[in-house]
Amino acid sequence: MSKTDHGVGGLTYDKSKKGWPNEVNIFAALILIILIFEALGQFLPYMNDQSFLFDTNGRFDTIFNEARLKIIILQVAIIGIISLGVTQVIISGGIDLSSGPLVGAAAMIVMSFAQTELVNGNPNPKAVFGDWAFDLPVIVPVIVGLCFGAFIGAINGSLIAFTRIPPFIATLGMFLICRGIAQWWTKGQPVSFPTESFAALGSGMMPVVWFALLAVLFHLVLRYTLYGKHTYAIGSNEDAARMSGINVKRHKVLVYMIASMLAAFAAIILSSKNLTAQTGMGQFYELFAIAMAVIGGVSLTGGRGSIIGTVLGAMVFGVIQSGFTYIKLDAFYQLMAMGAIIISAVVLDQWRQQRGSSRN
Amino acid sequence: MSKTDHGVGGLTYDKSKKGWPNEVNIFAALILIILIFEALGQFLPYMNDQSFLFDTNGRFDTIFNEARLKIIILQVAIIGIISLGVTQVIISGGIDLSSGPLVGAAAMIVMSFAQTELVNGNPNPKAVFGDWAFDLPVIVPVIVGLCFGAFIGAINGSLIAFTRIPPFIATLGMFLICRGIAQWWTKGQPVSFPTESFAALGSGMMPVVWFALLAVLFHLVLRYTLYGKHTYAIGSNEDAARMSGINVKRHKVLVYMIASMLAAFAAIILSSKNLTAQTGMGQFYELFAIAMAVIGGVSLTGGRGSIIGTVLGAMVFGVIQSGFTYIKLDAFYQLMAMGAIIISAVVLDQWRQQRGSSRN
Amino acid sequence: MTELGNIILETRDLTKHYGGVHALEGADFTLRKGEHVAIMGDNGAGKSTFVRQITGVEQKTRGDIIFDGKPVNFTGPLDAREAGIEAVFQTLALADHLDVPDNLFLGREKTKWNWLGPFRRLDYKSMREDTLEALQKTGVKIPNIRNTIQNMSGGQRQCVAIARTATFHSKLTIMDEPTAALGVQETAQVENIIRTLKEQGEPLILISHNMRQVFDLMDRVVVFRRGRICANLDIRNEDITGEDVVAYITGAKTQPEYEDAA
Amino acid sequence: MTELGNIILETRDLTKHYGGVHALEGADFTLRKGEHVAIMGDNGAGKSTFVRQITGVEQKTRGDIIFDGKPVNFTGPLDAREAGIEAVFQTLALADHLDVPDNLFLGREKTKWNWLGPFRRLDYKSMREDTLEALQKTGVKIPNIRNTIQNMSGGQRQCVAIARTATFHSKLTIMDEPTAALGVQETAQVENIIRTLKEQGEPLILISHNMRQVFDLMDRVVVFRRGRICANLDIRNEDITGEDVVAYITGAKTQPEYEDAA
Amino acid sequence: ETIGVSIARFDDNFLTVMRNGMEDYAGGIDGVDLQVEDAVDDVAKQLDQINNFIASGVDAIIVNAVDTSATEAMSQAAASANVPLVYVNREPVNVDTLPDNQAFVASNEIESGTLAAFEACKMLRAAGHAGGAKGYMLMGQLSNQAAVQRSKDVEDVIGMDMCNFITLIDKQTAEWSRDKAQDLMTNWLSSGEEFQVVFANNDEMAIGAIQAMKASGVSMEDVVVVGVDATQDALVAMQAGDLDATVFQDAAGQGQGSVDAALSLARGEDVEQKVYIPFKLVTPANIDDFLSKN
Ligand SMILES: Nc1ncnc2c1ncn2[C@@H]1O[C@H](COP(=O)(O)OP(=O)(O)OP(=O)(O)O)[C@@H](O)[C@H]1O
Ligand SMILES: Nc1ncnc2c1ncn2[C@@H]1O[C@H](COP(=O)(O)OP(=O)(O)OP(=O)(O)O)[C@@H](O)[C@H]1O
Ligand SMILES: [Mg+2]
Ligand SMILES: [Mg+2]
Repeated sequence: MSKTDHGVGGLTYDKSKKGWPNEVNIFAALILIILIFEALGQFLPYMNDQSFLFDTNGRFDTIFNEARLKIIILQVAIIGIISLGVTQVIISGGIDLSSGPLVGAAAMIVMSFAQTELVNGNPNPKAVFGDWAFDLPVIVPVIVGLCFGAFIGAINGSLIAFTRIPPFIATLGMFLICRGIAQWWTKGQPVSFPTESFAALGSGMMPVVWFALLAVLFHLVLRYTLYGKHTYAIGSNEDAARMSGINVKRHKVLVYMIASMLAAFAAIILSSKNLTAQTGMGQFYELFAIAMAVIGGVSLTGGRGSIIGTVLGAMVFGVIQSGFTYIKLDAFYQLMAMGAIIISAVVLDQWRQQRGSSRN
Repeated sequence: MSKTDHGVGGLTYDKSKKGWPNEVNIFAALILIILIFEALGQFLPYMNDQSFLFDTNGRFDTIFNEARLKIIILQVAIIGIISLGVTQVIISGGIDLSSGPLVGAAAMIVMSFAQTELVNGNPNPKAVFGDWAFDLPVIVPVIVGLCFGAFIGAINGSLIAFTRIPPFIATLGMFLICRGIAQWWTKGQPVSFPTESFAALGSGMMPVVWFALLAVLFHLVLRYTLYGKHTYAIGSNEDAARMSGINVKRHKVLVYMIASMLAAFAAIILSSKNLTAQTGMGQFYELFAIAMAVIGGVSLTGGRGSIIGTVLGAMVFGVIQSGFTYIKLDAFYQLMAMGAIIISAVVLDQWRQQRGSSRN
Repeated sequence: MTELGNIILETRDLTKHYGGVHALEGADFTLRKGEHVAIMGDNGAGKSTFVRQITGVEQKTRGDIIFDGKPVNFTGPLDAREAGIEAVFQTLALADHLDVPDNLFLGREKTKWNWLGPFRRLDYKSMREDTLEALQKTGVKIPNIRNTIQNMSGGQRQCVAIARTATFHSKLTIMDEPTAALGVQETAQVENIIRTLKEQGEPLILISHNMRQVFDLMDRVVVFRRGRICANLDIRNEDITGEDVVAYITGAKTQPEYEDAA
Repeated sequence: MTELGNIILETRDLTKHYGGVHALEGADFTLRKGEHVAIMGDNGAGKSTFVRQITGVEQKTRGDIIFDGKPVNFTGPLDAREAGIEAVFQTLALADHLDVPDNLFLGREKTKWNWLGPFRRLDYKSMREDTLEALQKTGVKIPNIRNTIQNMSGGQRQCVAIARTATFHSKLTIMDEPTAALGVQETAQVENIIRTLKEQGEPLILISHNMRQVFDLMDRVVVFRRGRICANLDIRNEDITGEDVVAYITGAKTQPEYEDAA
Repeated sequence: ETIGVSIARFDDNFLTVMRNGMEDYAGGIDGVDLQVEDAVDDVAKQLDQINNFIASGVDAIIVNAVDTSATEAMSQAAASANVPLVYVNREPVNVDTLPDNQAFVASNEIESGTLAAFEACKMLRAAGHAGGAKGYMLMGQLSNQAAVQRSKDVEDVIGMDMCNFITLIDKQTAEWSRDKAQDLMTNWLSSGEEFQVVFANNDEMAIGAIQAMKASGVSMEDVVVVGVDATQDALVAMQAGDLDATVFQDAAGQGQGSVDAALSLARGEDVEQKVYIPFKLVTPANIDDFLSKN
């Protein structure tokens, strides 16, 4: 019954057998998938001994194939940013289906405040507003976008917190509303030709930089702040959180606002990267953002998960997508293989977890 | 402490205040929505005193606008059939995202066994197989479709039951796999020109007939059979169900199989109704099927809901869709209004339920 | 018993119906400052329901609650806690996926950098130390407090919930069957905690089925039967035995003031 | 104690580790036919863990279980129940959204039209009648058995779980703190149920913190401490007092056979 | 008069131009109301929309078919309610057996992919690659008919004797989207294989590919990129010398034609039952003719 660092006595407690953190599994799965692609590259007859990650053609100065490493992260950075928010929503016991359509709507709105006046010397053929909206400082579209995200998130959160309807329904409704907004904004016309300073936000590897910065920020927030602790507590047992005096309603509104602002920020980066905004942008992003989080170990029943896991989950998607192009898999097989890999990744993780505490 | 029909004494129990069943709310919401559309028809200036449900132009023999009544149900009958299965899955504590893509895949497969040899006297331009697959008896495509559904459902169910991955992930994986199968089957080409007997399955009001029959059947099954009771028990507390000796794994496989077979049956009716099958069929059906169930009072946390509720939920969608066309709402506003109505319907229902037992 | 200013909690005609079930009917209850009162009664007699109304967990059907001299209308447990009521609920209210310190400090975490608002930093180290101390008081043994609550035994969970209430000072403490799942030693420790509260003059409502415990620790017993209060027994001063209390519980006896509580 | 054929349950070196937590270490335990044995011990001593291993709710880390003469390896609680073990778990295992009859008959519903396989019809009426009868035995009061379990009080829930176990005959009954949340009357009724089982010669394992209850009802006490068995006391025949048992629980005493269980 | 319109997909840029063409045109005629609905690429939904129009008593219906092989059921539904029906943009399968009060104003999708691919073939020859050229193809969603058809057109063209010097290294779907096309192209570039041509099922994907190539430092002089649709963004890219060819389809014109046909049918006037609107190839040489059109 001696006072130790980790407990107040009782049973024998063997600290060395604590079991490694969940994230290690996902990392292992990631490595496994990479190895499989490397192996396929070696054995498939039509691959001419190419390597997946290494530079066999001597095109770069490093031993790695830099272009591949970059695209692996680049192509998931934007959904990854959304996934950071979705992770928080899911940990709090909710779900957000509206993030995909929100990207579409936010992109349309943002881009119409980021247009430039002259394109190749001609007047901008896609102008949404009058002259006043041309060549605005880059901060304007960014603020507009974040405010729009905050607004949608506040509605989501308030509906869920105050009327207590299931998050699935609130955000499904918002899904439809955001699609409506996206199409209504310009009656379906794409919005293009942004200013150079706006285009710089998402050009090159900038999406990856944003993703990394935001991931670190929210890792710290979830792990070390009151906001993080309350998010886990609410997801773990909402009644308990309420009875313990946490302001559950206000907290939920905050969580959904942060998630929607992250999605709106993703829309800013996405439209900047593509130099255009279209109503259909962001389709299925909500599903992939959720899938990344879940592959990363976030539990859909709430209370469990981490940003590190989600980032690794995003990497799994990046590797898979690059890998498929690398081995030149047909589109239909890609879909099937993607489905199979998502399932296997989670099965693997589940299986490892169960070994620890093997209730049946 | 006298032995009565409803309890073994204790507190005063006032049977008259029992509170009406949940379904009554949804029915009330349905009536409310219809009345709103009738009122809009009267008051909107451009509507020329048209009526939503009544025949003001003397186009039919009855006092109702028959065409409207028919299309209200007809347009939701097929998703309604899927929703019957989804309802069971959700009650059992799961979710099925794969039903939409399953419809696409099943339709492609079914239709390629239902093709006719001659189209307007010319050979069928969309033939998938050789001569042997032409003009098969109608039972062949139906059986093939149901078997395919059962197969997919068995995989879903087994993954969820045996590997214990979240249903969201298992069926999201299957979502991608089924989309892959649909596209791979004919490399994206639509399959058309079914035999007359196959076309009869879904022609005219037949989808409604199937929907009604299946709804009655599964209402009885969920309410009065062992299968139904165990479905509710597992959704309510899976651990308790397991400890009570219910074979939870086998039961889950059964639930997912039934759900997928219903989705496959919906695919049969759908392709028959449209006289064609194409890979994109069934897009978003999974979301609407879930929304119908939830509007009908099925709880996404499992254990609560009913087929009657789901049927009413389906009717809400039918009325909304018809009503929008009736008041000539623009497509973007339709999306927004649909989102708003879904949310309001559930808010209304939630609000009524909370009055009974008003925990905060 | 009605000296004004001396009363910390009073309820008048407090009533709660769940649909047709009359779980609590016209409860008139008073608690003086520093007094320790036990609530006893059959299973399903409405004891926990009574607690849920006082703590704002549920909304009452009718009646008034006067706390610390002011009529109150708590819209949620947050209000009640802010007013100074601490409760150990029968359902414990613990977050399954969090560890012991997190649960102990749930809702009033120790933080640093408070200018960061909701994003202020948690002071894990200090919370961990305080947790070990708080747990010592309850006498429970927990091999690893970093383990999540879902992996704790029934008694360990209960001790965490009790430690939480005992750690923070309050104007009124309510405990709903706190020792139900506890072992012999742990029960003794919790009874010590209650004695300490008595010495400090903090009022307490204890729900318990344990006659010995009630007679050892409490000043007064209020008996609930079928949703109504049927007796108010001053066990410190009057000559009342356990058998008497049981008679009130089972309905063999009813105090004259409460006759309508058939 | 080792007469072969006379033993209904035996465990050898039964052990369960949760990660680094050694919740149960090398438990050797025997139960004879018709014998009623109590398991006592501190909170977190591993009592419930022991029950979860025997009933197949969890998979043991190592050790053997011999039930009714045969070594068994239950992969789930379904297996254990089919073998004839009935248990009231500490967590009760009730389905929150179902009503009382549904919970009572969960997993062995009365049905009609059995040729329909999984789709056979439930016999609601007969289950309802049997439920009222079973509840009378526990003495609990429930105003409306059609109400869902989530709306029941702690004691009502416990009584439903006990009624469930008591209604069906079995080769071995296990109760994990069955009377923890029960009132005075209900506790007496449940103790009557246990007496009836004794008269019928059905063996029982009772986990309880209630010394009086154990001495009133049981033949033998097995004490757990820190995951190990530390005493095996024949309270019917030997001269053992409550204080002795407490001494074993707290670690003041240890039986010589179990010395290694420091 | 009220005309009900069902469009295959609101998210499609080309169809948006067509839709806006219809609305602008109808808005200029007194007493004509358009009720436009989005079929979100769902055949079944489209059929339901037609039935809803019938229930609301519209005077005529215009359909931009999601799936041209599903038009049989639509024709039946309209004919049995005696409501005139006009197909627009996509040629229905039952084009030869249309009832009297039905018509279509459409283009032949086979032309579009073929025109672009053949132009690319000619450009490659002109650039001296006749000895062999490699390329990639970006396809639209495989659930979409235009994607399937345009991809097949490309394969047919490079199967011709004159163009069989072109081989496809890989073809993948980028789902019509610029973003997916960027990622896909970057993935291809990371394998380091040389290529001379990129076929895209639409301009958006062509632009995405161009953005990816430019970001990786590929010179747009050396690669032939062709798309379909002649959107504003594409024409701007062509002016900048990035895009080499695209195909123009008179979206607004088709929209207007379909409204005219629907109105005539509703008034019981005679109309031509089949109106083909041809595709036109757009290259830097004739780009000025198209700048103000789509
Ligand atoms: N939400 C609810 N809906 C309907 N009935 C309820 C609800 N909550 C409690 N009840 C009923 O109210 C009665 C009183 O319940 P309560 O929990 O107050 O009992 P209790 O006195 O605390 O019993 P115990 O000693 O078993 O904890 C019980 O009959 C219970 O079934
Ligand atoms: N799944 C698990 N993971 C980790 N530790 C666990 C798990 N389940 C139980 N434990 C630990 O094992 C020990 C024994 O728990 P158990 O539930 O058997 O105690 P108990 O003797 O039944 O106590 P009580 O009298 O409080 O019910 C406790 O310290 C508990 O924290
Ligand atoms: Mg209680
Ligand atoms: Mg225990």
